[in-house]
Amino acid sequence: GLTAQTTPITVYTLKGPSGVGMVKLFEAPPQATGYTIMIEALAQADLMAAKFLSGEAQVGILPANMAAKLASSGKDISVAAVIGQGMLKLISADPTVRSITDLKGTSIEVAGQGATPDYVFRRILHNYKLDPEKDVQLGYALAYPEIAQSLIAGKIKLALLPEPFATMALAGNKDLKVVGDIQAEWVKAGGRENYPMTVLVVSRDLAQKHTAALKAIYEAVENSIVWVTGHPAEAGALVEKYNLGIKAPVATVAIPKSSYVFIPAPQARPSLEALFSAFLEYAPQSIGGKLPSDNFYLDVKPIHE
Amino acid sequence: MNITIEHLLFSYPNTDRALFQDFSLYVQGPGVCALLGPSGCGKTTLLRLIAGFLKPQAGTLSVEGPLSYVFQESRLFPWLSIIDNVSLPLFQRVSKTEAREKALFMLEQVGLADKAFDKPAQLSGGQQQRVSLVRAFLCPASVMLMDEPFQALDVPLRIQLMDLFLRLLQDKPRLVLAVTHDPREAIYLADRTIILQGQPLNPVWDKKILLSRDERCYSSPAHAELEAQMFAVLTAVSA
Amino acid sequence: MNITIEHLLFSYPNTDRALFQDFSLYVQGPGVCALLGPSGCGKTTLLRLIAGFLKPQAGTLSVEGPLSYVFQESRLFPWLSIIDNVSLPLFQRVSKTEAREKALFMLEQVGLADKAFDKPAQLSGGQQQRVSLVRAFLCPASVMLMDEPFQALDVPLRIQLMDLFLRLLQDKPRLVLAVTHDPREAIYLADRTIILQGQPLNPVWDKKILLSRDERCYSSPAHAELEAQMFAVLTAVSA
Amino acid sequence: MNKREFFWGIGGVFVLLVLWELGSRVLASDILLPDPRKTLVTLVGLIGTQKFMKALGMSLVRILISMTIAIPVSLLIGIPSALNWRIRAFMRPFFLVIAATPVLSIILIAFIWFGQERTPIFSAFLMMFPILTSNIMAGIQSADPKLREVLDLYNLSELQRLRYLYIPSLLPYMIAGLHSALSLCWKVVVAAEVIVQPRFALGTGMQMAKAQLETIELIAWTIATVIMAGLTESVFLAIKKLFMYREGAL
Amino acid sequence: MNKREFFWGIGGVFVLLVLWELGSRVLASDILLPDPRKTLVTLVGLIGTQKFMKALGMSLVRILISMTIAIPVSLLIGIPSALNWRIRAFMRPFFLVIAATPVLSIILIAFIWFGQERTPIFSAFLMMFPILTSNIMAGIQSADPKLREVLDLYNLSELQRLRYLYIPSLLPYMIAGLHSALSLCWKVVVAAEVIVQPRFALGTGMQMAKAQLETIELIAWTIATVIMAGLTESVFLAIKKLFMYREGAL
Ligand SMILES: Nc1ncnc2c1ncn2[C@@H]1O[C@H](COP(=O)(O)OP(=O)(O)OP(=O)(O)O)[C@@H](O)[C@H]1O
Ligand SMILES: Nc1ncnc2c1ncn2[C@@H]1O[C@H](COP(=O)(O)OP(=O)(O)OP(=O)(O)O)[C@@H](O)[C@H]1O
Ligand SMILES: [Mg+2]
Ligand SMILES: [Mg+2]
Repeated sequence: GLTAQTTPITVYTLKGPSGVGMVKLFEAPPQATGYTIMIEALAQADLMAAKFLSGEAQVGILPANMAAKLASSGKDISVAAVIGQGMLKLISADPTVRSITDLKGTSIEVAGQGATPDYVFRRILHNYKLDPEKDVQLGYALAYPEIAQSLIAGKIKLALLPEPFATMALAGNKDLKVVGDIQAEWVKAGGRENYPMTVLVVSRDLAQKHTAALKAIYEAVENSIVWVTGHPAEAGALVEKYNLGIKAPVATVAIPKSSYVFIPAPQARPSLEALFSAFLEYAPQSIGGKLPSDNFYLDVKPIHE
Repeated sequence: MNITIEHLLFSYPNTDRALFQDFSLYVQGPGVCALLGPSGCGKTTLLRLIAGFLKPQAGTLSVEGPLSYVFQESRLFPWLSIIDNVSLPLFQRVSKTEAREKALFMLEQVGLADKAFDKPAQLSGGQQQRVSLVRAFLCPASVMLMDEPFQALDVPLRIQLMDLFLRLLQDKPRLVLAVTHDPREAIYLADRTIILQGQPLNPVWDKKILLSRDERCYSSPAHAELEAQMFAVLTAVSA
Repeated sequence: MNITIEHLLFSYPNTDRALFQDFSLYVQGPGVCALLGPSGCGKTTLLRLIAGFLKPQAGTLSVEGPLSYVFQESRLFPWLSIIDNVSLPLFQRVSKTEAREKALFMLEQVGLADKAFDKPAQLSGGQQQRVSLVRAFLCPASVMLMDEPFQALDVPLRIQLMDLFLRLLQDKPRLVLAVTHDPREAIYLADRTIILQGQPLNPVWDKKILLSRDERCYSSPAHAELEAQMFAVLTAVSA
Repeated sequence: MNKREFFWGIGGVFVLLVLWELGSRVLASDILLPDPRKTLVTLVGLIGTQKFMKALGMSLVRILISMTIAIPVSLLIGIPSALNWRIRAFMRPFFLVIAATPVLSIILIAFIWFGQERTPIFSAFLMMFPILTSNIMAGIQSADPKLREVLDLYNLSELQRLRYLYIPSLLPYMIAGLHSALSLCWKVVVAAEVIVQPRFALGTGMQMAKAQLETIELIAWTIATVIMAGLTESVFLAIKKLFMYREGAL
Repeated sequence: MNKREFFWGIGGVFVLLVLWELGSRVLASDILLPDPRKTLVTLVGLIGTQKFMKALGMSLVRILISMTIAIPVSLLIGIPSALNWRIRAFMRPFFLVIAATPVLSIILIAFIWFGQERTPIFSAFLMMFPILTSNIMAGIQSADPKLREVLDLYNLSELQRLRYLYIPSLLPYMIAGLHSALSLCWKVVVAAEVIVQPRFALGTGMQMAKAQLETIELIAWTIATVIMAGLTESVFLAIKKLFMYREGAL
């Protein structure tokens, strides 16, 4: 007999904080006639990059710089929207450190050498005339959970942490204080508003040939993020249920402090370019050596009213 | 079924003097040729050269047909049962069952049928020696090299095995080159006896033994006389 | 300097019949006691029991004083030079230099001084046998166990070594228990000769040999007579 | 393992627990090194959960699969390499690449080719292969040349040489290699599971515990890993004993 | 390594390059697997830089230190364990913990205790120790019981037994263990360097390249690692040959 042929599409998200905004999709996958849309969480951003490169992934989320890098390597992908902004906090156990200027002569743990927080922080330091090679010492030895553990145990004094680890650390040790406001400092240092961290990426092939599916996914992601920010407790429960690597109570507390947004690509372009220019300054090859071209920013008009 | 050695030159690596220098020997089969000589003169080395385990530095060496070899040590495979050790040379030629049947028959002949499924480590020295004898017997070789094949055996058993050996040779003639230290063994078995002297190796005594079976008996006067002769030569060589 | 064995019971694990059953033996030193018997009757096992390598299942066994042992195989350490192999038993007692000096002296006596710094693999079978003899000689033991110590040697060398051995025993009396397959060796060396029968082990012939040195010579009529007697017993035991 | 051995083993475990207790007192922080009692309670609680049992089972399956792949492959490549200097020289660059290439460098390709369920298996293979081949090669080189001469003499085929000389010679080496590979295997599989996070895996559990700063839970997962390694090792030792017994070496 | 071996080795490298080229064509992505020519150009460029040479040197130093620690420690613990069943049973839990504990579980404690520079050494030790001890124990068990009887007979001391029997018996096993440990060591040290990122380290270079998805550079660093592993292995093989020659085994 005849069976209805549907095209399978998998939406890839990430475990950990980046994927929290999309958690509703696990509960209610996007629906589009003619398509079977599934959702899957990957462990790490570079595994996501590999999925895009091999062509297995048509739609997923990536750190902004990785998306730019993939595009510059010749992969036909575009950013559909920014879905997460950086929520870094400078945390100190040293009462003498009260502002960025006090950092001179200290050592600070910054996880992920060569990733967005590293360059954002370098640019802020630069704005205060602090040379990251001489005036301060940036340590990259530990991952976020270990930095938080060490802060709580009092083994390190200063660290730059994203959510939800910042919240966890602060909750674990009452002596820890937040120093300054990294997001505001970023704007002072030449950034545009809060800097984008995570972007929703789609392959141009999908955008052109499967508009209906893309529209469904695009709207589902937007709705999910709106819902998550509005319902931290319910969202937290879902995060734990779908094994995204954060426990419900932690997620519930961290969601309001994190910046889950949904900014369509055209509007997000200036802030993305501001971030990319920081990369161009410190590590041009990590975004492919130049600012992404126009078609890196998906024209969302056909799917977004 | 002949062994021809001409102008052989051989020395072990890193040694100064040649063990073999212009050494020639021709042995015609079938029959038993016994080799005697002082310890360390090069008898084992000669057998190993003939078997092709060592390469001469000069000279020619020709042997026909498949070889079998009774080594000076028993060289059994410690992880194989006695019967497998013994039937090893046959595995290439006949089926395993057939090889095992033949092996069991021969093991019976040397009084080891009850040890067939033991491992070599469970055997006494003389029993191991018998096993390695049987292994060489079983291989249908036309040339047989033997390095003190009857050592570690008591005299009655030794005579019994030599009789068995002679019977087998009658059934299927071969050329046998047997190293031995016991002149009586040589007299009992051999058609020809060579006494060698070392440094470099050369034959000092080379005689056909033309005694009858009865005369070869340990207790016969002809045996005693020949033994005394050989003993004199050996003592001279040894000094 | 005595060996006393009473009511010994022993069988190897996983075997059905006892090798030793109510076996008793008393050997008094100093002097040489030769043990003869068919292959596989349990001679080596007896020595291993005496040396304490095997534990009897019942019965008592007492030996005094330090032991030395010439094993049936030569048991040399393949990675040690000949001189180190030989001086090993002395390392516990004297300085290394002194041990090596003594070793070199003894190696000279058996004609192996030029092989002192070779490895065992570079020696012929008879040379390895001599090395293991020297190792046992060097150990200042009051009881010496020897398992076919002169095998793999040509007859003149064998006599020469037996003479050396007797000389050494005169200098320093010991109790020697020597397994051999050659009645002539027993006659040449021993003060007492025991012929054993197996299954279970028991002595069928136990005689003091009261010949003079000259009468012990291979060519003497007294020797020949005794040999014939022993041969008869051995043949009877073997059958 | 007999009773007396068990007794001494318990002694070892006890000393280990004391050292751990001391360590946790020195560090004086549950988040760095929780004390053993709390951890054991957590472990017992963990064992009851379905998530835990599934993770354990799947990781065990990965270990077993990686063994069933690594053993024949290393025999198939190691034996010819040991027997023939040409093959050995030719294979050397491959051995080096397999042994020395950090998994990290090829994790993307591994992930694409093997997916998240099989990448840990691949990574365990990369660790076991060099251990097994180097032991196989040493084992074959340990074959007694005197016995080799016997085989030469009787013209046995290559296969028969393997059966009668080389395999028995390499067995003790192979067993030593397997012994270390088996214990390390757990570590390596878990490390890869942490990176790619398969659905059910000890490594996934650990990574989750770690990301949530649940050090007690992390150590509980770790102890579970070590206990599993101990169990597989016991099975291995039992098989080895049985085998040795059958071969008459015991 | 003689000339003919070198020739066959080059053959192996060539086939490896061809496979790589094919792989990179199939994947058709410089980020997944860049093609060999571009990578070699990058490698040559990298070699000139000071950063690279320092990283290479420091990683090599870490390898050497971890060897100089692991070899004596595993001998000191492995030999008594092999000789005495009580010690063996007692040490078994320690062996298991060392072999099976994922580095991830203890990375923080290792970092606190050993610091950034020494954590990779510690982690290499955790991998080498089980390989070496299991080979040492197998080696000692391979000692000929007939020779043991000779030593028993002459009442040699424990130290003399070691010198004359056990050490020579375990040597071939130890060499096999060292061979695999040495190649794996590079992988493990680099993996730990990737995590803790010491100032000068091959792993730090790799991590930077990886964070930027600069696969060409990542693979160039990897090749440098493999080449270094090859060089250290060649030195090892040369020492082994010399040693065997002196011992008269060749
Ligand atoms: N490890 C063992 N396990 C089982 N049986 C053994 C073992 N060693 C020896 N035997 C058996 O015990 C018997 C006696 O062996 P032993 O070595 O004592 O004989 P022997 O008198 O020295 O013989 P030979 O003169 O041949 O050396 C033999 O039948 C042998 O098969
Ligand atoms: N692998 C070797 N390397 C160096 N020299 C060796 C080697 N094998 C044997 N020799 C020497 O060669 C000589 C002859 O040895 P061979 O084994 O042929 O003697 P043989 O006549 O069989 O003595 P025996 O009757 O004692 O067995 C001996 O002096 C021995 O030391
Ligand atoms: Mg010889
Ligand atoms: Mg015996």
